[in-house]
Order: sequence, then structure tokens, then C-alpha cells
Amino acid sequence: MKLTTTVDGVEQTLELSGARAASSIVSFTLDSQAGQADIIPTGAAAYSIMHDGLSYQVTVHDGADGSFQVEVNGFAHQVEVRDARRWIRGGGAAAAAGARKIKAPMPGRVVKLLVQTGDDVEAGQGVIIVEAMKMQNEMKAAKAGKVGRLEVAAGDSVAAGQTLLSIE
Amino acid sequence: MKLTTTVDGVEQTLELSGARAASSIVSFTLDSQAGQADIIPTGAAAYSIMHDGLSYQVTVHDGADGSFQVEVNGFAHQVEVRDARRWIRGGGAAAAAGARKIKAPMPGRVVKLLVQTGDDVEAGQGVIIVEAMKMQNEMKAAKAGKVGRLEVAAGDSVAAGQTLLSIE
Amino acid sequence: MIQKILIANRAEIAVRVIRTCRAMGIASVAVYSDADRASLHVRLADECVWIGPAAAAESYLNIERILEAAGAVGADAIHPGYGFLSENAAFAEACEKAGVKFIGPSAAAMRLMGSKTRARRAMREAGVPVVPGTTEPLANAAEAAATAAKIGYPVMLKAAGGGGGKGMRLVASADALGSAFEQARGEARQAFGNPDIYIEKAIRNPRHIEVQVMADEHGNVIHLGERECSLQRRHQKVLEEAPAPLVAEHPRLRAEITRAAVDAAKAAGYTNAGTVEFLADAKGHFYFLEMNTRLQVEHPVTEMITGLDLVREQIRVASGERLSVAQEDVRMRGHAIECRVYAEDPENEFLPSPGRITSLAEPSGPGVRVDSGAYEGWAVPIEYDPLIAKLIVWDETRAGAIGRLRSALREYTVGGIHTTLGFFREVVEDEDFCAGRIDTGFIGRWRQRRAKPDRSREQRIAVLAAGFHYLTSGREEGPAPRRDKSEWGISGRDALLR
Amino acid sequence: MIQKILIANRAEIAVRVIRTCRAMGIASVAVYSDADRASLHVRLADECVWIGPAAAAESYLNIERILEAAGAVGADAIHPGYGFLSENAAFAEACEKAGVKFIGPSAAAMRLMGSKTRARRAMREAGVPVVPGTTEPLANAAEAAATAAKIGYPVMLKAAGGGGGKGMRLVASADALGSAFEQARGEARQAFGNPDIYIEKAIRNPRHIEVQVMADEHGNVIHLGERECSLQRRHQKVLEEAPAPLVAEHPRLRAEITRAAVDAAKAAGYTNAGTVEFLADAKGHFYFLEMNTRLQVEHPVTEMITGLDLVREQIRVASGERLSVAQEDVRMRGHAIECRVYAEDPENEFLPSPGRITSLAEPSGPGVRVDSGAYEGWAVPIEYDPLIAKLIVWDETRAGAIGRLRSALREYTVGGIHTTLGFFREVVEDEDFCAGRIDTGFIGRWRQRRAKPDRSREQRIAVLAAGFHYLTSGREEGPAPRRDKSEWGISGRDALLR
Repeated sequence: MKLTTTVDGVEQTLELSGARAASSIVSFTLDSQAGQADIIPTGAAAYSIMHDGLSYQVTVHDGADGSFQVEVNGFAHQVEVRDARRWIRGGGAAAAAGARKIKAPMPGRVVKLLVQTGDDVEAGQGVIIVEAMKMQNEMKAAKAGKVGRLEVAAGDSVAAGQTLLSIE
Repeated sequence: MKLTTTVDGVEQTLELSGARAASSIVSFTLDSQAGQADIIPTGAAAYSIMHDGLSYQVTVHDGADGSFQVEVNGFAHQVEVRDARRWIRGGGAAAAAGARKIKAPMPGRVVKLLVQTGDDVEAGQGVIIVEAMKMQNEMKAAKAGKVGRLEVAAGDSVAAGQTLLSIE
Repeated sequence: MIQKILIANRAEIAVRVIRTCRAMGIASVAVYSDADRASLHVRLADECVWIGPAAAAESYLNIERILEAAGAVGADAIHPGYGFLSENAAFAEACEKAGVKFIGPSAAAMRLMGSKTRARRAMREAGVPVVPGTTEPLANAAEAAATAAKIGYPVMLKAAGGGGGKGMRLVASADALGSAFEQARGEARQAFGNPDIYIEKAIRNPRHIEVQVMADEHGNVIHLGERECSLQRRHQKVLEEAPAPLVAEHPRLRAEITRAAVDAAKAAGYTNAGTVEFLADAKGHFYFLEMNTRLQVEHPVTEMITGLDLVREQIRVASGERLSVAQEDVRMRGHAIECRVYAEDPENEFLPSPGRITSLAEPSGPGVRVDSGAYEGWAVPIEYDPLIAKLIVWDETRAGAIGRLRSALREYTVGGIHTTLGFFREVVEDEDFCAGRIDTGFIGRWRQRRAKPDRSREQRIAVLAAGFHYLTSGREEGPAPRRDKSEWGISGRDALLR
Repeated sequence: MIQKILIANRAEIAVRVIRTCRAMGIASVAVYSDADRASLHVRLADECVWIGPAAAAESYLNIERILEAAGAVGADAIHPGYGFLSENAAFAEACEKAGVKFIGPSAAAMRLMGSKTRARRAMREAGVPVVPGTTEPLANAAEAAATAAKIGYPVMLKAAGGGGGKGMRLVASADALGSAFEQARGEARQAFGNPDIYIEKAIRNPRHIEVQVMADEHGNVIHLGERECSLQRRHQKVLEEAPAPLVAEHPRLRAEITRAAVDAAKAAGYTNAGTVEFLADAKGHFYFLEMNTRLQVEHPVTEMITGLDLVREQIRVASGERLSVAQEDVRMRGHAIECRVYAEDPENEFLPSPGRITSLAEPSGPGVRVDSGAYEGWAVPIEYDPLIAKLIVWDETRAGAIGRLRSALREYTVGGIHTTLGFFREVVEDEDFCAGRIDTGFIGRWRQRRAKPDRSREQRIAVLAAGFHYLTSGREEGPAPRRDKSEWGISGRDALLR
């Protein structure tokens, strides 16, 4: 199975194949370099991986949109994985363009909207206050633009990753 | 659902019903005494149970033959559970009679058979040596009788609960 | 002697108190809100009482419900933990009225020290140096602006009603003051039921040094040495240690600061466990900041170097007994460091990261202790403080303790949510941290100079793991199939109904 | 200084050594057999090398394979742990020949002390009292019978080649001697590669007292106090503590027994960590039993009361450094107790209970340490010793330590297999144990008088839980559906192949 991946911002091609079904050895080719690794699961989304004589403890956090945060021996790496079929179905690179959405970084409650649809905002300007775990967090516009649709109102409960509003 | 149970050797009738599907409250009648308990799973075969204002940590070890070892706040109780359908299908009380089987108490390897089919044995006499975890364990006859069929031979690997031989 | 203690708190600190209760043969009673049925303190306690909905104001801050619960189970004492009602004098009084011993100082001492503004006045009168600023709450944003203009920016807005970083804002200039004032008031109202805010001149990048004191009801007041808590984010401690690295540079500091702390406790007529907090500058000058009239989050570092169980001492004192040690018998040994494991994403401004813990491995071994409220499969609720556990290490020397911390952090894995563990893993490799060059500006500066070691080997493993996980966990067809424990419970109950 | 250590062992002791290596900044290399790919020491080490099939003789006892592995990774030292090759002088010599430092005593000292029969001779010559019996291996069962008849039953058959209860049998009368001799030989051959058996007069219900010694290569020999290990089943320790309760009754005993231990170590030209074991009677008389020329399972109790890291001291000594403390600087504090968590069923004669650990919660908190090789989802292999973890507690007093042990045992849950935890939970409530009235006959007597407290409340909960589990876990249709982690891996790999 051939996959396109991005790790910490760098794109790489990964091809994986199991040697035998009952074995824990996996063959892979990563950016044209072939290798083998011994991978066993040690928990839900946790693995012990051996490669080149070194032992790695790995946990995989399933993020939104095919992105993963992978902790290797305690240090986090951002990885995106796409296979051809999925990538095309999702609209390909075109889907990455468009409005910049401001999403809730964690589950919480909307305390206050600091802007209205149509307002001009500057990069770094506070647009909405979300409260979670006894803390009020002011979310800021990542870029200058015009406020698009407000997806939430004050008092709403929001889930992690839920779109709050967009800047066009 | 009505169940017949035996706990630490004492038979009791247990009837269970969930109050609401989304609630953790379970209604039960145990030996004609009705009560309610708050039961949530906290792991595989592990539960937190509240009853009468007290908090219990419970783990259930699934034994063979519908028997369970249940640890309540760290102390073990032997419980057998049968429901009517199962009990009848299994042959009822009649199945409990007959030959006394000697079963492997743990996975291991048969080192030596100390008896042959047809031998007369006394209660407490050593009949087979099984090795596991670097230790040789001599299994003894639980009652006097004649050795029936030998189900294993020296060198065999055996699973926990596997019948090794029977005394008739 | 106390026979049964109700713990008016939750999570790791409630678990901590249960442990000492059980070791002492005292029955423990947990209370819990709707959000905490599955929390560890509820599972571990001997008894438990539901006290209300998830919102703290209706449960853990509800004095009436908690006293009702104490009455119903026949508890003869209440341990408040930290946060929630622990510094609420009205609660201490209500306990007294209800005939239940409050495990903490007298309401009078709490009132004096609990009001940060009154405490500042009292300390100033007692000759202890305090940070310049107001000693009365600010009426409104306009008064705040006027005061700030007078003492000069940067200023610190602080809640008069409680500590722990809640309702606290550093304000660098006048244009940011208005919104900071309102946010601080909002947080303070919610955290302490008291929106009062006062203002202090901000000391740039001070060291945070505090002294643990312990006093019984027979007039004995002792200190258990100092702690340094200079590593902070959002004015909240993330890493604490004892002894203070600053004391290594200024040996006279220990005698001076512990004497000031004992004087402060005596002046307040203090009993039970308390902490006197100071800001110190690089030259070793120190200023009274506030007194926390309760057990601190970071009390374990003091336990590790003194061998004392502070919760046990608290219970002894509340039972009317004498402290188990006199000042001259307190023997300090070695060095201890605590890391606060928050459900937060250090890569994203330490924003909260609640959710289900899908895998968990806590470290142990020589010199390693974990005070935790977490377990695998537990969902960290969004309603409360994100502190899920504390990792504490001890060794004969600070360098040794840092070594053990590195080892423990390597073993500690929490899957499913983000935590501050990754942050600590980098900090323990930091040259300044290892040399003890720390102050409250450390994290900000560290962000700037943060070393990016070559991790290309780990990157390759990360790609491999993500690809393997992607293909084998059925992710192509949606989120990874996973038997959710609570849904599992529901489907199980459906079976009961059939 | 040593840079990279290969650990020629597995499970909890390998994890223990990895922890100190990492804290010291030394690279750690795990070795593993086919049965241990998923074991914790392999997951936690920096590097790992496969050394053979599950059978110990072909892997952990295979000197050639282990030295090959050390060469391949460039390890400059080998830590042998306990058991396996740890007391094998030929291995120590092979290490020396291969230019890899063996972290332990010299081969000569190991040979002297490792042969229980030679050690008995040497100690007798040095004036240390020894238990009556043979000082040569027995040729056959007939010679055993003749010797036993001479010294009188009961007698103890013991392996000349190693300790730890392997190859040991108590024989009460002549008719049981033959089969006991053969079983002991079989066990000894397998455990130590040496079937030699010797015979000792059995001292009925003695106390087991041992002294930790530590010696560097500069002639410094110190002791780190005594431990009492009188709670045994099958001649194997299950609970150890320091200081020895017996010393509280006979204060002169400590000075005498530690002096004898240091003399023994000096007589043997001993270096690195070692333990001199004694049997003692109720009057405080003691007899040399054997010297264990390695780190002991129970070394953590000594670490807890001295604050020292014994593995670190071992590595220092092996690096040619001096011991970090002189005898007069060793400061002992408080009391520590260790419980060995075996995968065994205490309700069924402590028979092994290997299998998959389906749920696991390990305790922590003040004064609590767990040295573990287990994790949730891991299957305890049938091939090796059933010790899966050790629970160690500390407090200022023995009574305090027992309190903490009660609390820790209450929190400690292991699902899926049987363990000795339930046994310990009863022992810590036992009056004799709490009073320190223990000896090696304790467990046998305890079985007889074992209190059966009223647990009718818990029985009701047990029935309820079993019924609930029966109905909700789908048991009616067969075994509880459970996603086996290793099968899961296989099905995942099938997906890769599609």
C-alpha cells in the first residue's frame, strides 16, 4: 500500500507491506529507502517498534482530517497520511484553499463573540472567547480579513475541532 | 433475567434488571432482598460498583464452566452463575457426578506420568508432574480410585484447565 | 482521634488524601458530581456521596450539599484539598457550626490571609516586605487604570479571593488593561465566588520561593523548608522543587525566608498546613506575595525531602494532637522535583486538552512517585482544572533528581489527550534549567531559544507508525473502531432489558 | 566511565536496571527471547537484541549468544540482574575475556561463594557459625539417605549451584527423601545448569536475616544494614523488610551480624554488591547460610531506608570508582517492606498462574514504589519465573509502613491472572505479622489459623458483579468477546497484504 505522508512539514512517500501475516516484521520503503521494522501493538494506538536495533515506544493520537500526532519515545511529530483514493475523493489540493476557519481547540463553552459577520479583523485580533477547564481563552484571527458566518452563539457548548467562525 | 448463583459455596438466586438503558443504575433482587446498585465498567472485566453508599472495586476472572473468581476490594470470592436454559442444556445436576478429572492448573509441560491406566491410587497420591515457570509441580489424586484414561503423555504442552487424566 | 473524613474535593488530591486516610485506618468518603462518577477518587474511597451536577458551583462549591453529605455518612472531619472550598472561611465556619472538624486553619486566619489585600496590609504592619501595589480591591476598570498609571506598567492584576493563577493577568500597557480587568474579574468570580481584583507592580521575571509551615493547636509552629516554583505558564506553576536552587546561590536566604514565614504564620494565629509565598530577585531579596491557607499542589516535594506525610500531620493537628516533629528534628535530605501533568497541549499555548485517555503508562521505580487521578479509559472532564497527575522524583542531589526525572518522563505515556509531559521532556534537557537558572520568565524565553535537536530517526519512525496505524486500525472506513467503555456499559444494560 | 550496558536478564529486574542507566545517561541494551518480544524491558530499553528461543538454556543462559550481542552493539559492560547467569563464574570470566566489564564480583569470589558447599567450608574456617550438614555435593540418593540418617530428620536438600529456592526441598522423613532428591536435582539442573545437591540439618522455623554488603575495587567494604526475609513459601521469599523485626528484640544482633557479613565479604575478596544470608533463631543466634553474589530481588527495601541507588553503586564500582559513601556516612531512616507480586494462585498452593493481564492498576503515592515488568495486555510467559512485580513501601515506622502497604494493596488490581496480592492483603491484617512475630514457618501456621472475617457484604457484591458480567459481556455465547491485541496485530497485517 503506497501512502503520501507529511512529517513535521516535509512530504515523504511510504510504502508498507507485511512479510507474513503471523509475523510482527513489516517491510517498508520510505523515500526510496527500503527497510524492515518489528511492530507490535502494546495498547490502543500504542506500539513497540524496533528498527535498526533501536527500541521505540510510540503512541498515535488520531487527529482530524487524516492528521496524526505521533509520539516517539515521548517526543511529538505531526504526520499527515493520505492514500491516493482518499485524496482524490476529498477534493485533492483544491480543498486546502479557501476561507480560514477558526476552530475550537478543545471542548468548551462559548463565552462571548467579539466580532460580527462582516467585520474587518486584523491578524492576531481576538474574535471569540471560549471557556474550558475553568479558563477563558481568547481565540485570535490567524490572518487579516472579513468575518464570515458565525457558526456559534454565546452560551453554546462546542466540541474540539468544531468550526466557530471563518475569516474570508 | 433470573440466575442461580453459588458464592463461596452458598446458593443464591439473583435477578437483575436495568432501570434505563443510559443509566448506570441496576435493580436487583438477591435472595428475595431487592436493591439497587450503580455499576460502571472501568476496564476489561473491571467494575466500579456503588451500593448502600459504599464504593467497591471489582474485577472478574472468567473461569472455566461458568465459574468466576470475583475480587471485591481485593478479596476473592468464588461465584458460579447459571441460568435455567444453560443449566438444562448442560445436563443439569447429573453432569456434576461421575469421574474426577485431574486438570492442569496452569499452562505448562508434562514432565512425567507417575501412574498407568488401571492403577489403584490413594487420595493424595502423586499421579503426574507438570512443569511451568521453572517449577515442577506434582499433581495429586483428590480421591482414591482407579486411574482411567491418560489424556496426555510426557513432554506434552498443556493449557490451563486441560484434563490430564481421570480417577474413576 | 478522627474516625471518618469526607474529602470535599476530587481527582488527584482526593486520591492523595484517601491514601493517607487508609494508611491511618480512617474511613474515607468521596463526593462526586455528575461528571465524576467514573473518577478515580470515587472508585478508591470507602464511601461516596453524589453532590450535584457537573458545574462546580452546584457541587464541589456547594457548602450546603457537602455538609448534608457529611451529616448523612457521619463524617467527623472534612478535608478540603486545594482549590474549591479550601480557602473559603465561610465554609470553615459552617463546618464548625455543623459539628464537623474542618481540616485546616481557623476561619479567622483564613479570612486574614485569604483576602490577599488584607494579608498585604497585615504583613506590611508586621515588617515583612511586600510588593508595591494596592491593599484594597479595585472598584472598576477606571480605578485600575488610574492606579496602574500611578505605579507604572507593567502591572499585575490579581484576584483578592484566591490564588493558583486564576483571575490573574499581567498587563504591559494601558490599552490592554480594560479587557484584562474584565477577564480577570470573570475568572475570579467563577473560581472563588468573589470578583475582587487588586493591582501590584509586576516584578519582571522574579523567582517564586515559598515556605511550607505547619502549626498545631498547642502553639507549635515549624517550617519544613522552602520550595522553588519559578517555572510558570499563565502565572500558574508547572514545575516545583525543593530545596530552591536560588538558595544554593544565596545560602543566607533560607534562614531569612523561613524565619519570615514562621513569623507570618504566628502573626496570623495560624494552625494546620499553610504556605507563605514570596517573590525573590536574583540578588536574593524577597517580598511577601500571599499565604495559601491550605495544602498546596506541590506539597509532595516537601514530603520527599523531609520524609513527613503532610496530610497525616494535617489530620493529627485537626485531631488536637501535637505535630509529630519539633523544628530541630526535621531532617531534610536530598532534592525533589515535581512536574504537573496537565491535560493541555504545550505545542498550542498550553490550551486545555480534555478527552478520553486511551492508553496510560505511569512510571515508577527508585525515587519516583506519581500522585494521579487518571486511569486508562477515563475521560478527563471539561468542567474542572486540567491537572490530572503529578510526577515527583527524589535523589540525593539536584543533578541526580533530574536524571531520574528524565528516566521517568521517558516511561510516562498518555494516549488520547495532550499533556505537558512533552514540554517537561524538553525542559530537563535545557542547559539553563539544569544549571538552576530559572525564573518566572523561563518558559517565555525558552520558547524563543528552544533547541530543535535532530530527530530525523524518530521522524522516520513517526511516519512508519502513522502509516501502519492508518492501514491497520481501519481508519480508512472512519475513526478507529474502539469499544468505548461507557457505550459498552449501555449496550450491556440493553441486554439486561431484553 | 561505562557508556553502554547490556542487561543479560528480563522483566522487572531488567526494567529496574534500565531506569538507573537512563538516569545516569548510560545507554541500555535489552536482550530478549522469542517469549519476550512484547516484554516491558524490551519496550523501555534504548536498544535490543534477540538472543534465541523461549527456553532459557537457549537464550538467557546462552553465554555465547549474549556475548555476541554485547559485541554487536558495542556494550562496554553487562549487568546480569539476578537469576540466570548472575552467579555463573564462567560467564564472568567469558565477559572478561571478551573485554566487557561484568557488573558483579570477580569470578574467583563468585566461585568461592557460588558453590554453597565451598562457601560453607570457607566460612567455617573463618569462624563464622554455619548450619550443620555436608560441605560436599551428594553423589546420589543413597548417599543423601545415609547422610540424612546421620544428622537426623528433618533435613534440607539444597542446590550447590544457586539460591532463590530453586532445587530446594524440606524432607521430614526417610520415605520422602528419594523423590525429593530427584526433583531437587531436576530443578537445580534446569535453574543453574548444575544438578549438585547438598544436605543441611533443617532448623525448624528460623528467622531469615541477611546483610547487604557493597565493596569497591579500592578495598572499601561497607554494609547497608540487614533485611529480614522470614516470610517464605516453598523456601522462597515472598515478603522482605528492613530493618529486621528480630533486631528490635535483640539490639546487639545488628552489630554482630553486620560485622560477620563484612568479615565474610573481606575473606572472599569480594567486590560489588552482595548479600550474606543467615538463619537466626528466636534468641538471636545466627548461622551463615550462603552468600548471594549479585543484586537481590529485595534490594529496594535497603534503597528505601538508605536513600542509595544500589544499581548506581554497582555501576560506579564496576567503572573503577569508589563507593559514594563511607560506612559512617550511611544514614538509615524509617522502615521499608517489599511484597513480591508473583503470578501464582495463593488459594491453590501458590501454583503458577501465567496468562494475559486483562486489567492492571498499580498503586503509587507517598512512600510507595512499584518495580514492575508488567503492563495491561501483556501475557505473562510460562517459561520463566512468575515474579511480575514488587511493591515496596516506606514510612518512618514499621506500623506506618504496614498502613501504607494496606492502602497500596487495596489499590493494586491485576485482572486475568492470579497473583499473590490477595495473600498479602490478609497478611497485613494478621496480628502476628503486625507484631513482627514472623519466621519461615509463618505461612504454614497462618494457613491453619487463617481468620475468616465476615465478608457477607462483599459476597453480595461479588454475586451481583458476576451476574452483571455474565449477562453483559456476552458470555452466554461463549467466552467474553475481547479484542486480543496480538490477534489484532495479525488482522492488521492481513490488511497490509491485501
